[in-house]
Amino acid sequence: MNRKIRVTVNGTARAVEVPTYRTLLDCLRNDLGLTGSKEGCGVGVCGACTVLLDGKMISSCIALAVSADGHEVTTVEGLAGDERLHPVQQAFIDAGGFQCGICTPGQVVSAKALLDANPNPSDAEIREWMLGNLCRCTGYYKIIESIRAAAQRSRA
Amino acid sequence: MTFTQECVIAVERERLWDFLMEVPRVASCVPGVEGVEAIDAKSYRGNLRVQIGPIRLSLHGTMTVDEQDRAAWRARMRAEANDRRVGGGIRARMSLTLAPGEGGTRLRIETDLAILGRIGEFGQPVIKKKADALLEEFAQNLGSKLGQGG
Amino acid sequence: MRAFEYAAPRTLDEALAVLREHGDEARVIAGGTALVTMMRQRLVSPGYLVSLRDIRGLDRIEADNGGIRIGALATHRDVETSPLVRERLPVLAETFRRVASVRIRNMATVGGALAHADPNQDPPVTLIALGARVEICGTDGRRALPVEEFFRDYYESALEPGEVVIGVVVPQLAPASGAAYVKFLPRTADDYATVAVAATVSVDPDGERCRAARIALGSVGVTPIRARGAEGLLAGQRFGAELLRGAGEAVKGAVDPLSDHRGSAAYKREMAGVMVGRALTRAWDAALVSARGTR
Amino acid sequence: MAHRIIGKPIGRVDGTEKVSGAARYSGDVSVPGLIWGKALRSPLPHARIARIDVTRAKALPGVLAVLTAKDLPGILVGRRMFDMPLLARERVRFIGEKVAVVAAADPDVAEEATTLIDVEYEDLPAVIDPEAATVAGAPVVHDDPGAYEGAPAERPHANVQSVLRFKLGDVQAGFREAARTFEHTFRTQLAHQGYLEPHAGVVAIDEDGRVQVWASNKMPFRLKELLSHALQLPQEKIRVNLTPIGGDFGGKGSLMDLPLAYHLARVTGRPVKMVMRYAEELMAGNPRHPSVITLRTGVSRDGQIVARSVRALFNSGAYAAFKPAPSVSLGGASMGAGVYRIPNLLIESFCVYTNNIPCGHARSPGEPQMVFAEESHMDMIARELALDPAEFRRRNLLRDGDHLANGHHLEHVRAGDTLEAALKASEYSEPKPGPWIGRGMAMTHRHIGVGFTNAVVRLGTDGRVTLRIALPDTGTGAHLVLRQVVAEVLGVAMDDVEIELATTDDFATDSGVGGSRVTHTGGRAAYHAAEKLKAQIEAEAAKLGVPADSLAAIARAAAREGRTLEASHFYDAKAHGAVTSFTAQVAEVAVDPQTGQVTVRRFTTTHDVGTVINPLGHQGQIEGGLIQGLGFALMEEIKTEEGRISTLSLGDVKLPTIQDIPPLTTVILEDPVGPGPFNAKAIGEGSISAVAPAIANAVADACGARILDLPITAEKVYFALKEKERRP
Repeated sequence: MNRKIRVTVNGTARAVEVPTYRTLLDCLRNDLGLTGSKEGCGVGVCGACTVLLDGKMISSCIALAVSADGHEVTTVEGLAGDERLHPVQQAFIDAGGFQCGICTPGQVVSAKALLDANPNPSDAEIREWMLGNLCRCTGYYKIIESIRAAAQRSRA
Repeated sequence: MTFTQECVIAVERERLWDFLMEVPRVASCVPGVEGVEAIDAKSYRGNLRVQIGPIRLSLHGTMTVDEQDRAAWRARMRAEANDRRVGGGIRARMSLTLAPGEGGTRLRIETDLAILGRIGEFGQPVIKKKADALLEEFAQNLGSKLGQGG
Repeated sequence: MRAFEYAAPRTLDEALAVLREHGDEARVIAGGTALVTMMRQRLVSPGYLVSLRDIRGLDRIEADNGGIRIGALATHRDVETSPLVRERLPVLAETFRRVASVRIRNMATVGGALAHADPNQDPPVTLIALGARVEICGTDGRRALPVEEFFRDYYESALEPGEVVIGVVVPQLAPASGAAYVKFLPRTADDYATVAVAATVSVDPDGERCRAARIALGSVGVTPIRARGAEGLLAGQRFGAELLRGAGEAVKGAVDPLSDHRGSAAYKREMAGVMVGRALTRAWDAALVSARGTR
Repeated sequence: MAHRIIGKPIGRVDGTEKVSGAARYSGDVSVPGLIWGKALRSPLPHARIARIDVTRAKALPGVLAVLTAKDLPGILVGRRMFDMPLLARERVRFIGEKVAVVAAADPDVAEEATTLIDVEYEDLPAVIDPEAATVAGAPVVHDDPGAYEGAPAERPHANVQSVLRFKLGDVQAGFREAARTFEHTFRTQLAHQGYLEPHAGVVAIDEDGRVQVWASNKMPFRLKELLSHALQLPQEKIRVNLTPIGGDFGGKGSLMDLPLAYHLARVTGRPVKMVMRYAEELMAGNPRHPSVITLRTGVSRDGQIVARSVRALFNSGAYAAFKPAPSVSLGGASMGAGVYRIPNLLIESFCVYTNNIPCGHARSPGEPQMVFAEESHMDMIARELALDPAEFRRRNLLRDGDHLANGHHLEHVRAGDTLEAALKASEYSEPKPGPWIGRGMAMTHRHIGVGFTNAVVRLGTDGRVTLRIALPDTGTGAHLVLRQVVAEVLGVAMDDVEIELATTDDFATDSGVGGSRVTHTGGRAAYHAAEKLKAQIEAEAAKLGVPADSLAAIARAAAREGRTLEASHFYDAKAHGAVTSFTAQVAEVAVDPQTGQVTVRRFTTTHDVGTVINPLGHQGQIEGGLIQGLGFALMEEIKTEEGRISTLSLGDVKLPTIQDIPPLTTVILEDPVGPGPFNAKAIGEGSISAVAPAIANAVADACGARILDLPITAEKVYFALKEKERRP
């Protein structure tokens, strides 16, 4: 019960044949070789698998690959431009917004979506938007600082 | 997890006892049970179909009567059943006691139920609730069947 | 997950036909947050999946007879951010905002969540308090029923085989009325409620007595419930601590919670009483503001 | 001495890879021909395996191998005590124990095949409760644990894995001296480390028989030794390749599924990847031990502690295999003495076998449990004595020259300074802003880790420096610290030092990551290697007559003569007991009297530390540990019912979210006396353990409810308040 799907991933059109039961996350990681998105909890709670589907954050671990057919997916690998990190990525480095890094792809994808939607978020807005991205290393303080710094940098 | 159900069935103790000790007939009072057949004098096999929300279980297994003590009006049995599709099963130990009750016989069923494997990932509280409801229905069916003079 | 057939029809009729054809083996998928999770856990293994995502027009949120009609495919985030909802029924936007995280709200649909019939969800509680109706469509036609009658048991709804939820219609609040949703989260901010209460209160023109109230609770049993007993106590009464205590006691008697990781049945029962008081107080305050506005 | 680079808040060296998704964790490793392994686990806590039938599983299209214990050698594995089979043989001892393993090219097919394996079990009586496990006649989990390799000799009961004892003075005599004696019992919950990367590993067997391993394991050399033992292969046949680790917190030091991946690779001839689902992590990871701890303290008339006895029972579950310490116990038990001078002390700690999930190490193994008990006990005594808890602590704090429970003599004791700084920063003595608000404090201290580490420093012809190490990156920022150390010594810019990761082929041994050791051991190895290289550079410069900072020219000159300027150092840190780091924390909480809900309004954490090498990373360690402590205090719990874990997802085991963190004040007391490079100490395990007792003490202060068992849920506080109403 395989199906051929066409997905634009990080701006590139891709066609891939997958079993219907393939999650979008496994499709990205195993079929397309994009291992930046991670599987943590596997039930949509931790956010390590966050990608953008048509610009909106989703949990790719509980999305079927077939449901992305004809849509656009942005993963962490698609954030940086040529040779240059996205301001959110740079801010996470400068402000210590990660440690082990396993949740970081999901964090930066979510933070990018936040700043796209709201370039000047308050701390409360950052906390509300980022609620679904768990981090076990940082205690979140520096994630908030990173997003604040990225917002500031984008405004400058 | 353990539960206790009690109900009064409007028949005398001897009649209820005799009914209860005939496993295939009793099993027909359990909602969802089908195809019960004897393996030997003490054990039986059969299926239990049960739906817990979106999860449909088809449990296939055995039941063994470990003790029938008519003098004490007590019987013990155990059931083991598995669902292949979901990957998991149940184990239950049940103890039935009969005592005189107002207007009939008081049946007390004590159950110690274990949920095995993946089924448990759905959430034990729900399953407990379901099992509770199932046993309650069983007691009702029993009552009505015997009440009908069955 | 186990292998299954997948169809993504473009019309509702087509979807219904596929559902009828495949009977018990088929399941409807919309946002998939609940279904795919259970499929991954192998608790549910449908042979056929019918996706509603490609059906046009099912995601509309529109004005309807002074109230709002929300299409089944609208996501939780759509409802939360809808200017129409925010303007006419801010309590509904607020309720949807309390569901999980933005990411899950982007995925989960209104119809999918209703059909999932999980008694721990937020939206059904407020929908019941607001007197909303679910619209259901099957091959034999359409029907609608109050949300409070839609939930039948743990994860079981009134949907018949072959039927799908196509929308929910929420009436506007009566004049001089207020509504509130209170979600009690004693553990983490992203949890399901330990107890959730939604209440609407209408005040008399004098602003001292309660004309009518509706109260609904979630996470207190196998379905979300409406607390009619407590509602009855409130009608025509003067608002105050005494009345709230009475309502709380009535609710405690009406709920039948399950003990789980979010609290024991005994604790949830107590909290149902406390949260009803809080929800009524907030709804009352909002009703007074509304009454002043109308005067 | 002023430093150029040490003490600067520099961002992460591995940053680009991690923020861009390029970092390859072990679960991301892909090699040609890769297939997937999945395990079938026991549904019963204790049972005899009567029969296993794999026929149907093997017949499933796509299945490449199905293995059960009879296909494997009867090896027992462990980190110190070897008591765990690769797959259950004859008997299962906990729900989640692996019974069979399947390989298939598609992970979903492998998973499907596990459901087609038929296992017939015969129930055995199970023992779930650790207190019940040690009474006479209790069901025995292992028939003869003393026979296991690495088993401690002392065994008062067949279900006791290990006994750990600390003694000072004469405890009985001490109690006779006491004017008053207090005794309290505390309990702590089963808790997962909470790393978001489940255990993952890839095993590939090269054509020449070499076994290549990529694993989420922080001790590559120990892993090689353990694999050599488990696979019955010489060590040189095994190569562990280093990958970043997605969170460790003590949990990533065991073999986990690697031996099974090897055997699947062996029988299929394909590389095998095994990744645990998070549900498997929660039922069969190696979580933090639950505990039952009783403290008894004798106090003199003037509020001095004169004697203390402590009895700790740690529920270790079905196997001792996950504990790495030679004692097969939890060193945190020694914290029963707290940060106090206790002349007469007896601590006895027991790790107990039960038919539960086997427990292992978690950040500060044993300490959050013991410090919760000990520091709650301290406050309860202070309250009974009508003393301010700060004052009671002050009277008993450790001082220079005092002994720790483990016999170490202490120097540079800053317990008092740390406490006073915390009290000041938290405004502990100020009036409280309202009713139902309370403040509570707790203290702890932690040693600086020891071990042995290699470093090779090489000067490239481009003038850049390469630091070669075999320490995996678990996310603590250690690689950055090591880079800073090298840059400082050699006088080069940070960007001119890069890390090159070695494999286990490249050094003889290395103790790896863990136990707050890397800044110390790795830092000193890097420091000495860099010093040696510096000497070489200076000698070359003198020979060439160029300034010593003309690094590229010096390196090129050496290269022309066929030489590479390179220096290595193997640093073996011996136990350094004289210096520890003190922590004092103050929580301010509000309790909702109607619901029992506890809100942490503000939190103050104060640390007595050595030289801070990287303030950004240092603070990150404090914050991360603290929020783990907060989760342990208020939210997290793996719930079990008769050995069955009922919280099998992160939707049920709640880790703190970004909205659950309190406003935080950090106070750093820097005192350059540590054994690490530039007199650094350790920080990774300093902030976690005192959080729960600080909050428990604050809750008691706010509302009078004393919670003796973690986590402090709203429900527990609510019913404690009800109880108080009933019996004031």
